[in-house]
Amino acid sequence: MSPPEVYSLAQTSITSHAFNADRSEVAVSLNTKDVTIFAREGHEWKATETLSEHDKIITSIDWAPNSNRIVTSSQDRNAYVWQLSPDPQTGRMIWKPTLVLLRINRAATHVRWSPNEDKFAVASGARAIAICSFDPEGDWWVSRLLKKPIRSTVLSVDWHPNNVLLAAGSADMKARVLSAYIKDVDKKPSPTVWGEKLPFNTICGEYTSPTGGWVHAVGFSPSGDALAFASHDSCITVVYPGGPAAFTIKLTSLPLLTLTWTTENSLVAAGHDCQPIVFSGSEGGWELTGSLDDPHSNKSSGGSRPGAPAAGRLNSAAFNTFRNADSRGISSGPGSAAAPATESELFTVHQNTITSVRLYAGVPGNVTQVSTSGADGKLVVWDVNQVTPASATGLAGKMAGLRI
Amino acid sequence: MSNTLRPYLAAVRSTLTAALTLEDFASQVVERHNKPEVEVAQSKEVLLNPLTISRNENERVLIEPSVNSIRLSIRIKQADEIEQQLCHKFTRFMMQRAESFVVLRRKPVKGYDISFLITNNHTDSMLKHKIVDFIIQFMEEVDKEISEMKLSLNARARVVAESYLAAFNS
Amino acid sequence: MEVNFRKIDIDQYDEDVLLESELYEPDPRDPAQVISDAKQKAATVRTSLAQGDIAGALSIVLEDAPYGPNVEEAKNLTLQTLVSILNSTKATEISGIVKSLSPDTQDTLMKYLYKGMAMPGWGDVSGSVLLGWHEKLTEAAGTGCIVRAMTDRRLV
Amino acid sequence: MILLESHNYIIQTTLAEKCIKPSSLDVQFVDFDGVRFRLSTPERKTSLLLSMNIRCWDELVKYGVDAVLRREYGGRVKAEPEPDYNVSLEIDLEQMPPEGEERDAYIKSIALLKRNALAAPFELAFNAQKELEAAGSGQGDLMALHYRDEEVIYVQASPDRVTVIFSTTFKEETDRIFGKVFLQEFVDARRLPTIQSAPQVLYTTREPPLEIRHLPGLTDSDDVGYVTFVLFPRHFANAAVASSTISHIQLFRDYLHYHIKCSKAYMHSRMRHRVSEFQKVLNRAKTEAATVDRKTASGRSMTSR
Repeated sequence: MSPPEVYSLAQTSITSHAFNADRSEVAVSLNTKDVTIFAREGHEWKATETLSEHDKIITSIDWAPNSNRIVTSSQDRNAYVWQLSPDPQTGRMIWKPTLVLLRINRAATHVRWSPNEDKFAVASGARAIAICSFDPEGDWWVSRLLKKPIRSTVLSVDWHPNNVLLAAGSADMKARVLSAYIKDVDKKPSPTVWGEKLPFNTICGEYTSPTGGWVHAVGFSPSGDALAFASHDSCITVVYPGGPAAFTIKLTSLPLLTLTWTTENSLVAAGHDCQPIVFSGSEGGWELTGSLDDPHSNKSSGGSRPGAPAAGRLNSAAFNTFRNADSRGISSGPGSAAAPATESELFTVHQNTITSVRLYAGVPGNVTQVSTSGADGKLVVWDVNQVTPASATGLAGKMAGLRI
Repeated sequence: MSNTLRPYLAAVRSTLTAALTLEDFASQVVERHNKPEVEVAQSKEVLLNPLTISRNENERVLIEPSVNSIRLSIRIKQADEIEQQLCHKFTRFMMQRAESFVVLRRKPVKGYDISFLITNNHTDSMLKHKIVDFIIQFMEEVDKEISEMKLSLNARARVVAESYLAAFNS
Repeated sequence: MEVNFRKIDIDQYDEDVLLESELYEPDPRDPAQVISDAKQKAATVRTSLAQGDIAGALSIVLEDAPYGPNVEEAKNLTLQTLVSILNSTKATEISGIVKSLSPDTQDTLMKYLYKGMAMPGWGDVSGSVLLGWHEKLTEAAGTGCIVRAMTDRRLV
Repeated sequence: MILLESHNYIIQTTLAEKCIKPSSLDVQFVDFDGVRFRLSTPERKTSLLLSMNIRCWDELVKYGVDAVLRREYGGRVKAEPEPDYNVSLEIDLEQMPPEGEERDAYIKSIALLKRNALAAPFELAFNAQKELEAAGSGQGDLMALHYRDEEVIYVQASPDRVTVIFSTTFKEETDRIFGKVFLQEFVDARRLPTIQSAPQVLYTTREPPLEIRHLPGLTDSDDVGYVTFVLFPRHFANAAVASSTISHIQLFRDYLHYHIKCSKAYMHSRMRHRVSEFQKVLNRAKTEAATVDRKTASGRSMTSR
């Protein structure tokens, strides 16, 4: 049993993270307008580079494994594609930004490369999704907008393995499957369970959770034949259009914000509850299996803040003790009276909302490890097979039945 | 603790925990802006149903959730004119210091004595469950503080009156 | 200068704006049907209560509870019926009863508890009874159930 | 200090000092109820002039203040007061009694100038009561003393009692409510066996008591309170008791407001403490980064809000 690998990258919130192909580097946004690239050095991560071009908070990062390009989206309404190329003066390899004309007038909220890495989709607050593809003649990225029938901010997107279909979750309570077919880029796709003829902007499905809630995360199963989405009503829904059926699991815990499939029959999702939760099932039904986090093994709460020491020359243990007593009214010495009885502690690895869960090791359909990052500044790698059963964690989710 | 105070605070705690599920959300209405949606209220779909938790007509909490911010307003128990005045003084004293109480709103929502505005910036930079602790502790202590202030006022008044009148005996 | 045009709510002419009515599926029943259903349920509930079947009574009243506009009368009747069930339940039995309810029924019950608390002093609504139920229901159905009371636009 | 003292501390200390080491002097100072004093040496170092300005002097003259002051201070009262003042006392330091109790008493009596001036209507009323009691019926004149801008003391003698009514205004809502709490305690305190011999106290807000209801120009407002003290003959049975009763009752209004102010100050310090405790609880929620001391370019600490 290997415990999860926990790295405290920062004291601030991590809004997004993306690893490179061999997992030796990770690009993160620390709730700022810059991307920081960390490189692995033994058991530590060292910040090596900063990509600065955006002028508002970066909302999402994706790193294409094969073409080694990074795409970033930001609340400044722009997206940049970053590519390693030699500096004309020094000859050193640097990340060179290319601005993408998205043609949207509100924040860009989420970005993902398509499986073939020849397109990417940018979700936005302009009630639209920009599908960007490279135009070799103009030497730029051109964007086409998916607009109808989106009625509110798009919060997340996910590509179907066929490089054509796109799932989108938005604040108008809907999860949708749309066609992002671009004539010059895509070959004519073969028919799928979602439909046969798929011109650009075809709506192949529109789903909602019965108790409402913004759709925070969407994800196609590895085969692309099923769609899972997490909504703000603390529900996760798995849709089988071929079935046709949708399974909704009502959680007893807080809403989920992010999800990733690990096999055709299981997925990991995480969010405001601060722990990655495992669901499994098939066309016959779905259930909550358990958590990757074992709250009982983390008795020493992460709230004691080990991790990166705070900067400053006055940072001795004694100084901190007195400073805490002064500003927080906490006497932390052993044997001293504990904090008041109303103090609560979280016994999870993440001490704040998890905003992103991504595939770390394995291939789609057979994922062995996932990585999570969250508002507590931690990056954690989990073994997906070490599931603490739901009964031991107090988690529960009941299937609210099958809807046809 | 009286037996309805505990479930009251428990209900506020669980409701607040459920509402503190905020995320960064750029305005859909104004370009390149990021505003507390619960305050601007221009996009219906990002506002959630407001919930009230009440012990009785005079003690209640209103939680108004939205995608990136929540407003929590408290009506503090005021049994008489004295408690009313003390409560007013106390909440005003705090609200004048709203700058250091980052989550405090400078004005209470109508019908309530004090309001807090918690945004995703607060839940990102602070631990959510500790913010909940703060609100609960505030609710507990503010009642206690007001009754203690009232007691001390009465005690002082008694000593003052007795000493004055006793002096006529000499 | 004429400034009245500033007071015009231009958003109502914006075809992109999302209307309240688009945020949820309307109740397929017409208002007259809804009120007659509610009256019928109130009668059934009285029978169940007489037999001491509280979980059954709750399931009846919470099933297909009225929601949406134009059914205020049915909503109030349902709340009144529900409050009568809640008030007549022994505190020690609440925990077992809420656990036996289906997730959908739990969600609807939560909505009604908040509705009741927003109307202190209305009818037989008692803050301490509602708080007692709220505590037990939260133990059984979690904060997720509360989140759904916030997200579900089908207001009871 | 719970009870207020009726003599003026500045007069007392300054005189004591000047007796030992005379020097030229010109000071102006104030006492309760807007009373102004001036202590100076217009001619020579050993001859001090103490002048007092009091708002209701004209009324006091009607109630015999001249006689009272002449009784207390004899020839030291100057026939012509200093301009801008109502009364002046001449104090010759060379005529002072020798150091010791005698001199202290002498100085104290001068420090009681304000008290003595304000005693005039009370003395008048006490005497009137004796006459009415002998006559068996009748009612003394209602004496009004506009000792502050909006506040008045009324004194009236009856055959069996002397009624003293204070009208007082509360400028702030808090003062009004606190005042109510205090006044209620004055009413209730008399139930204690130890202070049953104290004067009876009644109070009303807005509604003036019967004795003065007929007067024109009473303010009709919630901010006005009326406190009635009923003094029985035992409260002025002999000169010593009467004198202590007068000293005491004169200061009632100042005593009340002084303690309301003290209570407010105490509440303020309590709130300050409680709010700083709340601040600490909120700080516990902040992660380390939020509380780390950030430095500005000049090296000063930035206060994180």
